[in-house]
Amino acid sequence: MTATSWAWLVLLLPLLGSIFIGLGFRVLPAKVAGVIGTAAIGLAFLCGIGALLCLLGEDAEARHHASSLWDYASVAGLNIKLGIYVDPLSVFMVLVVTGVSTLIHLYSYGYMQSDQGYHRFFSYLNFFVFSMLLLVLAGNFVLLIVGWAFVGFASYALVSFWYRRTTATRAGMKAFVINVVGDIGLTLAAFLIFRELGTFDYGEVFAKAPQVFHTNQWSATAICLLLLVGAFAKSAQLPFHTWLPDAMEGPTPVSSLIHAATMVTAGVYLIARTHTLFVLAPTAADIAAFVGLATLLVAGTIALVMTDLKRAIAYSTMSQIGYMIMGVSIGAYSAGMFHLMTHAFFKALLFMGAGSFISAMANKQNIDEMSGFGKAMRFTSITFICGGLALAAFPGTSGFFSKDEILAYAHARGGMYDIFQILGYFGALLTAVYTFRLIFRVLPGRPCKEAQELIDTGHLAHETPRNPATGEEEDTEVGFPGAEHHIAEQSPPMKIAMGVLAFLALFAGLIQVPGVDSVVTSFLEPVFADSPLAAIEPSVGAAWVGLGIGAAISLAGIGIAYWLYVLRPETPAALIRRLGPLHTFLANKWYFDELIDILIVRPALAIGRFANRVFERFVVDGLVTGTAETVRGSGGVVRAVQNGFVRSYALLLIAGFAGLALYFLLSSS
Amino acid sequence: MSSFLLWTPLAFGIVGLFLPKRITGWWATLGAVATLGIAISLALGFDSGSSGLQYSVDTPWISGLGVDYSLGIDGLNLFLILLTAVLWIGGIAFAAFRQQDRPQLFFFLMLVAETATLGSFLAQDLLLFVLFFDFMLVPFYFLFGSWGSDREGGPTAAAATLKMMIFTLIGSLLMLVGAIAAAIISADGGHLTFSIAAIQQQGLDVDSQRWIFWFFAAAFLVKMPAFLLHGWMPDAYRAAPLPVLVVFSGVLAKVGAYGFLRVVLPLFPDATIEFQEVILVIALASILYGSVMAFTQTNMRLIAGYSSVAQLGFITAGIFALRADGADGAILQMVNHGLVVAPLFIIVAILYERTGTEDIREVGGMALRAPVLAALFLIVALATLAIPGSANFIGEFYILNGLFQAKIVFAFIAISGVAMSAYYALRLYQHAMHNRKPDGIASREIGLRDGLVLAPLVLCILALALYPQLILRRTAPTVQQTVASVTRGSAPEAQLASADEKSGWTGYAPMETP
Amino acid sequence: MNFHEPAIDYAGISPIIALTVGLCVVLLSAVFKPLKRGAPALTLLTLASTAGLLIWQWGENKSLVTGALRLDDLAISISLIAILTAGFCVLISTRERAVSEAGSGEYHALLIGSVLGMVLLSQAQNLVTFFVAIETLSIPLYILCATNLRREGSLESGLKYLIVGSLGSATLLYGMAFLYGGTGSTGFEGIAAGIVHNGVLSDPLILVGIAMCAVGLAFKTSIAPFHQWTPDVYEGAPTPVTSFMAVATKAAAFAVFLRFFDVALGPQVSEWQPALAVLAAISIVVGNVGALGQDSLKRMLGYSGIAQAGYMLGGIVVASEAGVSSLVFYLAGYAFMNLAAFTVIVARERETPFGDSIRSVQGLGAERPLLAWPLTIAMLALAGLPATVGFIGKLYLIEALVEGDYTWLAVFIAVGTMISLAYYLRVVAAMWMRPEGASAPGATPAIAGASPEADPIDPEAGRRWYLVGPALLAAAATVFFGIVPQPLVEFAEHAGASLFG
Amino acid sequence: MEAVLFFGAAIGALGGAIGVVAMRNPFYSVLALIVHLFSLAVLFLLLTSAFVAAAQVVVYAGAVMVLYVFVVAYVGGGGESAWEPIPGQRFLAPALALALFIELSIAVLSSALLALGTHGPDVPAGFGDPAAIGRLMLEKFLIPFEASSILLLLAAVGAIVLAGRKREGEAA
Amino acid sequence: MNVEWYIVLSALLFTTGAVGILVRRSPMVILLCLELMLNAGNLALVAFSRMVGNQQGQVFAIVVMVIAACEVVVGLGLIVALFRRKLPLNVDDLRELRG
Repeated sequence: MTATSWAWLVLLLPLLGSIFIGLGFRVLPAKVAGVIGTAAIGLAFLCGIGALLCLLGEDAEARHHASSLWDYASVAGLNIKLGIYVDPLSVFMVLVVTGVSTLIHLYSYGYMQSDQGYHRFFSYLNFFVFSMLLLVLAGNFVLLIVGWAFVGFASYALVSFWYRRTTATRAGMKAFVINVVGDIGLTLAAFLIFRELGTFDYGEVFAKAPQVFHTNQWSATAICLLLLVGAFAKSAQLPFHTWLPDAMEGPTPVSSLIHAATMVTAGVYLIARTHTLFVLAPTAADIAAFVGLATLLVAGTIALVMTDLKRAIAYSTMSQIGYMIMGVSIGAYSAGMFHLMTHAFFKALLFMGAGSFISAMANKQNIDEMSGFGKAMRFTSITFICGGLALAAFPGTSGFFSKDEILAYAHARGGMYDIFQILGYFGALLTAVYTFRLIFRVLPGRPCKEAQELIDTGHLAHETPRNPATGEEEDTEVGFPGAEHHIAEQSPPMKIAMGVLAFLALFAGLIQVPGVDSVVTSFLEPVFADSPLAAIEPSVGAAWVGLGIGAAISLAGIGIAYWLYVLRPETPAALIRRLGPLHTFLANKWYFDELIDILIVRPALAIGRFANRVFERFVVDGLVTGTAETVRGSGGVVRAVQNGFVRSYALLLIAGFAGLALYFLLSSS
Repeated sequence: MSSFLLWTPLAFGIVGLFLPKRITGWWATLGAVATLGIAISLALGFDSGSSGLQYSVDTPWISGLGVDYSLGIDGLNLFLILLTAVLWIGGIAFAAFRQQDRPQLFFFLMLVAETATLGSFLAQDLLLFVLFFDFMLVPFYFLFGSWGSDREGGPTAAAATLKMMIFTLIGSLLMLVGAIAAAIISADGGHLTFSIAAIQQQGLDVDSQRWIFWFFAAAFLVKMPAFLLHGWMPDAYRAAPLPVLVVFSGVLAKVGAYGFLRVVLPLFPDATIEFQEVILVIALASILYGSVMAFTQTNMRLIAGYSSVAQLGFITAGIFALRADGADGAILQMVNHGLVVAPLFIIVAILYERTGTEDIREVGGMALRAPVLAALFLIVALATLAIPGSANFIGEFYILNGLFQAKIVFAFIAISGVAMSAYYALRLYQHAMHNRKPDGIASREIGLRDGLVLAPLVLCILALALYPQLILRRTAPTVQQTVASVTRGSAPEAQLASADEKSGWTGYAPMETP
Repeated sequence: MNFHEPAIDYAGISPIIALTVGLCVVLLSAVFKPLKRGAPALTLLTLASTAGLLIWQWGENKSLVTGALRLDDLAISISLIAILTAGFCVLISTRERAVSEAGSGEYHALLIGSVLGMVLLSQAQNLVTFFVAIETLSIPLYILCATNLRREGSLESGLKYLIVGSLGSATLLYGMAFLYGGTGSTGFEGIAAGIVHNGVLSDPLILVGIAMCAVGLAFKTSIAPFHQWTPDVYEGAPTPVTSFMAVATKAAAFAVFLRFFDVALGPQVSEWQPALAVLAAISIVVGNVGALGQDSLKRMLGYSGIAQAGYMLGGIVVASEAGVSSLVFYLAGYAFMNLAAFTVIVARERETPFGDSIRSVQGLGAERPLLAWPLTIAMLALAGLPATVGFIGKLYLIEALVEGDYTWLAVFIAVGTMISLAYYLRVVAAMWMRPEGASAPGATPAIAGASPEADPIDPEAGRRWYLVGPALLAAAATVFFGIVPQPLVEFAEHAGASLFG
Repeated sequence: MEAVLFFGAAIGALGGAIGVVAMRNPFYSVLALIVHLFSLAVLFLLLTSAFVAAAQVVVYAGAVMVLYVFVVAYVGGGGESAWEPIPGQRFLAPALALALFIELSIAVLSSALLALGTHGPDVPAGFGDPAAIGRLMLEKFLIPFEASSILLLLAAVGAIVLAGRKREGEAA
Repeated sequence: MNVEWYIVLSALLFTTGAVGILVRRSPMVILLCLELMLNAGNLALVAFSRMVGNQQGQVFAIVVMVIAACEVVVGLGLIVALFRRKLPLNVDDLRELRG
C-alpha cells in the first residue's frame, strides 16, 4: 500500500458513508446511520495514519506523490486529471480533519439523537468530510476549486439544516454566496496561472513558477491576490467574514466541525500550499498578513461584547484564524499549521460545551440569561474551562505554545514584522479577556432557572423552542431538537469526545516545545524546504522570552476578566454606559453587514427592479409591440384607401399609370 | 444510418395517429426510446479520433436548385443529437403519464418536432439546415398554441405563440436569403451547391461575408434568445405546456448556438473575427441581464427561462472566444444546460400539480414530506449554478478560460454571472423546498412514474459530473478544426501552452495510478 | 389579289379547337333538355381532353398560324395550370347557388370561354392575339363574378371588375398602339427587332408604350398600385369563381407578362427592370399589411394574392431563365395552396351561417379534421413554411433574384413573409386553438356570407366528396411537392428553357 | 382642304367626347357619343382606311348605339347629383388627366421617330380597302378574328345570363 | 396633315375618357367613357398604321371595335341586372365591398 492508495481510501470512505446513509435513509435505523457515519470517518483517520507511516517510511525529499484516476477534462491543452497530491502538508491536514471529525461525529451521535433529520445530518456531515479531504488532497487547482466549492455547499446544507428556520436558510444562502465569490477568486487565479504557466497541476505550477516569475511580478501578485480572495472568503477574514457569525444558525456540532475546526482553516492551508507563489509575490503575502492581523483585532473586539454564546465563540474563531493567516503569510508555515491543529482541538471543544449549555437552556443562547452551570453541568464545565484555558493561551496549554510560536517568528523575521508580534500580543490579551468573560458569566454564580431545574430534577428545561434571533416558534417537525430533548452530558459518546479533546487541548502543545521538540516543524519541513523564509527561526532563547511575555499577558487577561465579571459584576454595565458609542459600534460588529448591504445588495436589487419594471417592459417589449403597431397601422392605411368607391380605384390606377409613365419618360434618353 | 435516426420519430408519430387514445402516449415513448437506441448505437460506433463527418449521407434532393439531402455526424453534433433523443423521452414520457386532450395529435406533433430538431442537427447541406431550422417551429407552434395555457391579464396562448413564431422566423427567413446568397456568391457562376463543406472550401469575399454573417447571426441570436431579442420568451414560456417546454428550452435554444459553430465560423471566418467583440458584448449583456432578471422573477418558469438566456450567453461567449477550449466548453455546456433545464421544468410541473401555483412566493417547505424530490431538485439546482464538480462547471470553466485567454476583460465581467447564478438557482430551490410551508399546499413525495422520468436525467447529470471527458474527448478534434478554420489554422495559444511538458521539477513524481 | 390560305398546324392548335368545340357543346347542353344536367361532366371532359392534347404537345416549340401563337412549354405549363384550376372550379361549383342562377350550361360555357382566353393568352405572340385573348379571358369573368344575381355583392363586384378592368384594357390597348407605331409591327419578335433597328431604342414613345402595357398587365396580375379591384372582386364573386380567378387569371397574365416583356421588350430590359422591381416591392408591402386583421377569408386571400403577385413579379424582374422557371414553379404551387384554401371556404360557406368570415372555421380542427388539415396546410404553405411547396417556391424565387442581383427584393420577400405569418396563422389558430377572445373575428357582421341573402345552408357540405376530395387532393399535392419538388422543378425548368433556351 | 376636314372632324370628335363627359343626362351623352363616332369615321377616312371608317359607322352607330338607346330608355337615364362623396376626387381627376395628357404628348412630340412628323409614306391604291383588310384578317390575323367571334358569342351569352328573364323552375 | 396631330388628338380623347370615368357616377356614362378611350386607341392605331404604311393597325382597330361592343353588351347587361334588383344606378352607392 503506497501513501497515495491510502489517500484514495481516505477520500473514498467518507464519500461511501455519505452515499450509503443518504440512500438508506428509509431503511437504516437511526443509530446504525450514526455508527456508519462515525465509523467511516474513523476508518478514514486510520487510513490517514497509514499514509503518514508510508511517508515517514521514505526519506524526506521523496515524501510527495501524485496519483490520478482518469482524465477528468483534458482537451485543448487544459490537462485536468482527477488527481491527488500527497505530501506531509496534505497528510497533516488529513489527520487533523479526520481526527477532529471523528470526535465530532461521536459527539453528534449523542447530541443529535432526538433529531428527526438524523440520517440527513450524518449524510451531509460525511459529505463535508469528504469534500474537506478532497480540498486538502487535490492534486491540481481545478480539483482544489471543486473541494473548495463542495465544502461551501456542505456548510450551506448544514447551516440551513433546520430548513424551516427562515434565519437558518438566510444564513445558509449568505454563507454560500460569499463562498461562491471566493470560488470565483480561485477560478480567476487558476485562469491566470494557466495563462502564465500553461498548467493547473500543482507539481508543474510550483516547478515552473520560480523560473517564470521574477519577484513581485504583477502577474504573480495578481495570482496571489486572487487566491487570497478565495482564502479570505473561506476563512472569514475581512471583509468576507460576515457569513461566519450567521452560520451559527446551524446545529452546534456543525459549528464546531466546519466553522471552527476544519473548513474555515482552509484558507490557511491554501496559503501554505501555494507558499511558493507567495514567496514570489511578497507584497501579496504582506497584504495577507495585515488582513489577518486586522481580522484578529476586529474580531477580538467584537467578541468582547457579544452576548450570544455561539456568536462570541465564532468571532474568537475569526481572530484565531487571523493568527494563522498572519503566520503562514509571513513565513511561519509550520507554526501556522501547528496553531491550526491546536485551535481545531480547543475550539471544537468549546463549541461542544456551548452546545451542551445551549441545549440545557432550551436553545437560548444569550449569556446574560445563563449562570451557575458550574454546579449544574460539572463535566461540561470542566472541559469548557480546559478549552478556555487553551484558547486564552494559559501557560502550558496547546494554544500557549502554538500562538506564541507565530509571534516569536514574527519577531525573528524582524523589521516591519515586529508590528505583528506587538499587536499579536494585544490580540492575545483580548482573547484571554473575552474567553474568560464567557466562562465567568456562564459557570459560577447563582444557577439560573434552567440550571436550577437541571440540578433539582436532572432534567433539561422544557420549553417550546423559539428562534433566538426572531423569537418565532421553531418548527420541530423538521427535527429541530424539540421538547423531548434530553441530552446534555448524559450521553457517553459526547463525554468521550469532549474528554479526548479536553486532553488534547491541554497537552497537544507539548509536541512542539521550543528547544525541546518540534514534531510538526520537522514533519512539515520538506514541504516548505523551497521557501527561503522557512529557514528563519527564532533562537530558543528568544522563543522562551516570547513565551514568558505570552504567559504574562494571558494571566493578565484572565485576571481582568475575573475582576470585571466576578469581583465587580456591576462594572461592565458601568463601562458600557461610559463608552456607549464604542459599545454600540462593537455590538453592531463594526457595521460590516450594513456596509455590504448598502454597497452590494441594495444596488443589485435596484438594478433588478429597474430591469424588470422599466427595461423589460418599455425597451424589450416596446421593440416588439412598436413594430407590430406600425405594421398594423399601415394596414389601416391600406384598408382606408380601399374605400369601396370604384371611381377612386380608377383614380389610383390612373395615378399609378401617370407615375409609371413619368418614370419611363425620365429614364428615356 | 443517420437517415434512419432522422426519420424514426416521424414514422412512429404517423403510426401513432391511428392508434387508440390510451396507448398513443406509450407508443410515442417507445418511438423516442427507439430513437435514443439508434442514437446510442451511432455514438458507440463513433470514431472519436477523427474530426471529419461520419455516417454521412449525401444524395441530390432538388438537383435543379443544387440542394442535397446530406446528413452527417461529427464532434459538433454527436452529443446534441444524444441530448435531443434523451430529452424527448423525458418530455414525451412525462406527458404520457398525464391526460392530454387529442393525444394522438399531441404526440404526433412531439415526434415531428423531434425529427425536425434532429434534422437541423444532422443537416450538412446549408439549405437543408435552414429548412429544418424553420420547420422546427411549426410543431411547436401547434403544441404551444393548442395545449398551452392562456394567462389572466396576459396574451392568450395563441397570441403568445404567434409572437414567438413571427419573432423567430424573422431571423430564419433572413437566414434563408443569406444561405442562398452564400451559395450563389461562393459558386460564382459555377455549379451551384449548398453543401456546407463545398461552400467553405470555395470561400466568400469579405464584403458578402459581412452582411450574410448578420443574417445568420440574427436567426441564431433570436432563437437562443439573446439579450434584446428575447422579447418573445417570457410570454411563450408562460403559455407553453410544461412537457413541451422541457424539450423546447432544453434543445431548441442550442440549435442557435450550434448554428454558429456549424455554419458561421466555417463559412464567414473573416466576418467572425471582425465582429467577435460585437457578439461578445451581446453575449455578456445576455449573461448579466439574464441573471439579473432571473433573480428578480417570481415565476419559476421565467426564472428558468431567464437563466437559459444567461447560459446561452455563456455558450455564445465560449464560441466567440475563438479558441478550442472555449468552443469545447460551449458544446459541453449546451449538453449540460439541456440536461439541467429539462428536469427543472419537470420539477416545476410536479410542484404545480401539488401547489397549483408557479409563483415561488406561494410555495415552500416541500422538502419534509418529499425528501427524494428535494434531493433530485437539489442536485439539479446545484448543477444549474454550475457548482464546481458538476459538468456544468467544467463547461463554464472551459468557456471562461477560453474567454480569459482571448479577451481577459470580457472574462472578468462574464464571471460575475456565475455568482448571480448561484443566488437565483439556490433561491429557486429554497423557496420551493425550504422555509415555512404555506397552508393549503400538498407536500407529496414524487410519484414513482415521475421518478422514472426525472431520475435518469439526474443520473445523466451525475455521470457527466464524474466524467465530462466523455464529451470533451469526442468533440475536441472537430472543434479544433472548426476554430482553426477561423484562426486560419494557427493553433490557439492553448496548444502552445501545453506544448512544453512537465519540466523536470525533482519534487514531482510522475503520475501513478493505483 | 387572290387569297393564300395560311398554313395551319392543326396538331398545334388542337387544344384550342378542343376547347372551342367543348364550349359549343356545353352551350348546347343548356338548351337540350336531355343534356341539362350533363354540363359539368361535359366541361370536365373538355378540359381533360384539352389537357391531354396539351401534354401530347409537350416539348414542342413552334409558332402557329402565321406567328399569331407560339406553342412552347411555357404556354403548355401555364395552360395546364389554368385547366387544372378550372377543373377544381367545376367540381366545387356543384350545387353552387351561382350555377343555378346563371344556368348550368351558360355558367360552364363561360368558364370554358375564359379558359380558352387563358390558353390563347399563354401562347399569344402578337399584339392582336394578346389583346383579344386577354379580353376573352376577362369578359366571361366579369359575367361569372356577377352570376350570383341575388347577392348585391356579386353584381357590385362584377360591375367594379368590368369598369376598372376595361380601364386597364384601354390603357393596355393604347400602349400597344404606341409600340405598334414605334416599331411598325404587331408581332413580338417584330417589335423587338423594330425597337433595335428603327433607332427607337429607349425612345419616349416606346417607353411610355411599355409603361402603359405594364399598367395593363399589372392590373390583371393585381400588382399594387393597380390592385384595388382584387379584394372587392374576390370577396364579392361566388367563391368557386374567385378560386378560378385567383389562380388561373394570375397564371395566364403572368405567362403573357413573361413572354411580352422578355421577348418583345427584351431590348429595353434595363429600363423596365427597376420599375417592375419597385412595383413588386410596393405590392409585397401593400398586400401583406392590407391582409392583416381581415375577417373575411376571401378578402384576406385577395390581399395575400396581391402580396404573392409581388413575390412572383420578382421572377419577371430578373429577366432570366431561372426567373421564368421559378415563376412557373411558384404559380404551380400557388395553384395547389389556393385551391385547397378556397375549397374549404366553399364548404364552410355552405354549412355555416357565417359565410366566409374567419368565424366560419373556428374549431374546425375538432369539428371537421378533413377540412381543417387542407386549410392548415394551405395557410402554412402560403406562409412559405418548410415541408410545403410554398417554401420551395420562395426558395426558387429568392435564388433567381439573388442570381439576378436583386437581393434587396429577396429581403423584401423575406420581410413580407414575416408579416404574412400574422394573418395566415390567425386562421390556423382559429381552427386549432382557443378563440382569441377580445379580437373575436366576425365582430363586424361577416360581410359577404351573413348578409340577408345568405346562401342556403347545406349542413352536410363538409362531407361532400366533391368538396372534401379536391381539398385533400390539393393539400396532398402541396405537401408532396414540398417534399419531392424535383418533378415540379423539372416541369418549371422546361418552361424556362423554352423561352430562353 | 385636308387640314380643314381634319380640324373639323377633330373638333367634332373632341366636342362629342366632352359632351359625353359633361352631359348630366345619359341620353344626351349617348347622342354626343354618336357625334364623336361619326367624326372619328371622317378621321379614319382621312387616314385612308375606308373599311375601318365603314365598320365604325356600321358597328357603332348602327348597332351599339341602338343598344344604348334602348337600355337608357329602359332604365330611364336620371341625372346624377353634383355632390362629390369622395374627398379630393374632383380636384385630383382633372389634374391627373392633364398630367397624363402632357406625358403622352411629350412622348409623342419628343420622340426621335421622324415618321411622326410626316404625312406617312405614299401607299398603293387599295390601302385599307375591304379586300386588303379581309385578306389580312383571314391570313395573318385568323386566330384573333376567330377568337373575337367566340368572344362575341360569350358576350351574348353573358348578356342573356345577366339581363335575361329568369326561366321557370329556377328559384325566383 | 402630320401623324403627330392625330396622335395628340387621340391622347386628348383618351384623357377625356379617363376624366369621364373618374367624375361620372352613372354606370352607363362610364361605359360611354370607356368607349371613348377605346376609340382613342383605335384612332392611334389607324394613324400609326398609316404612318408605318401597313394595315395591321387597321385590322387591330376593327378587332378592338368588336371587343368594345362585347364590353358594352356585358356592361349594359349588368346595368339591367342591377336595375332589376332595384339597385341605384350610381356606382358610388355600390360600396358594400370595401376595407
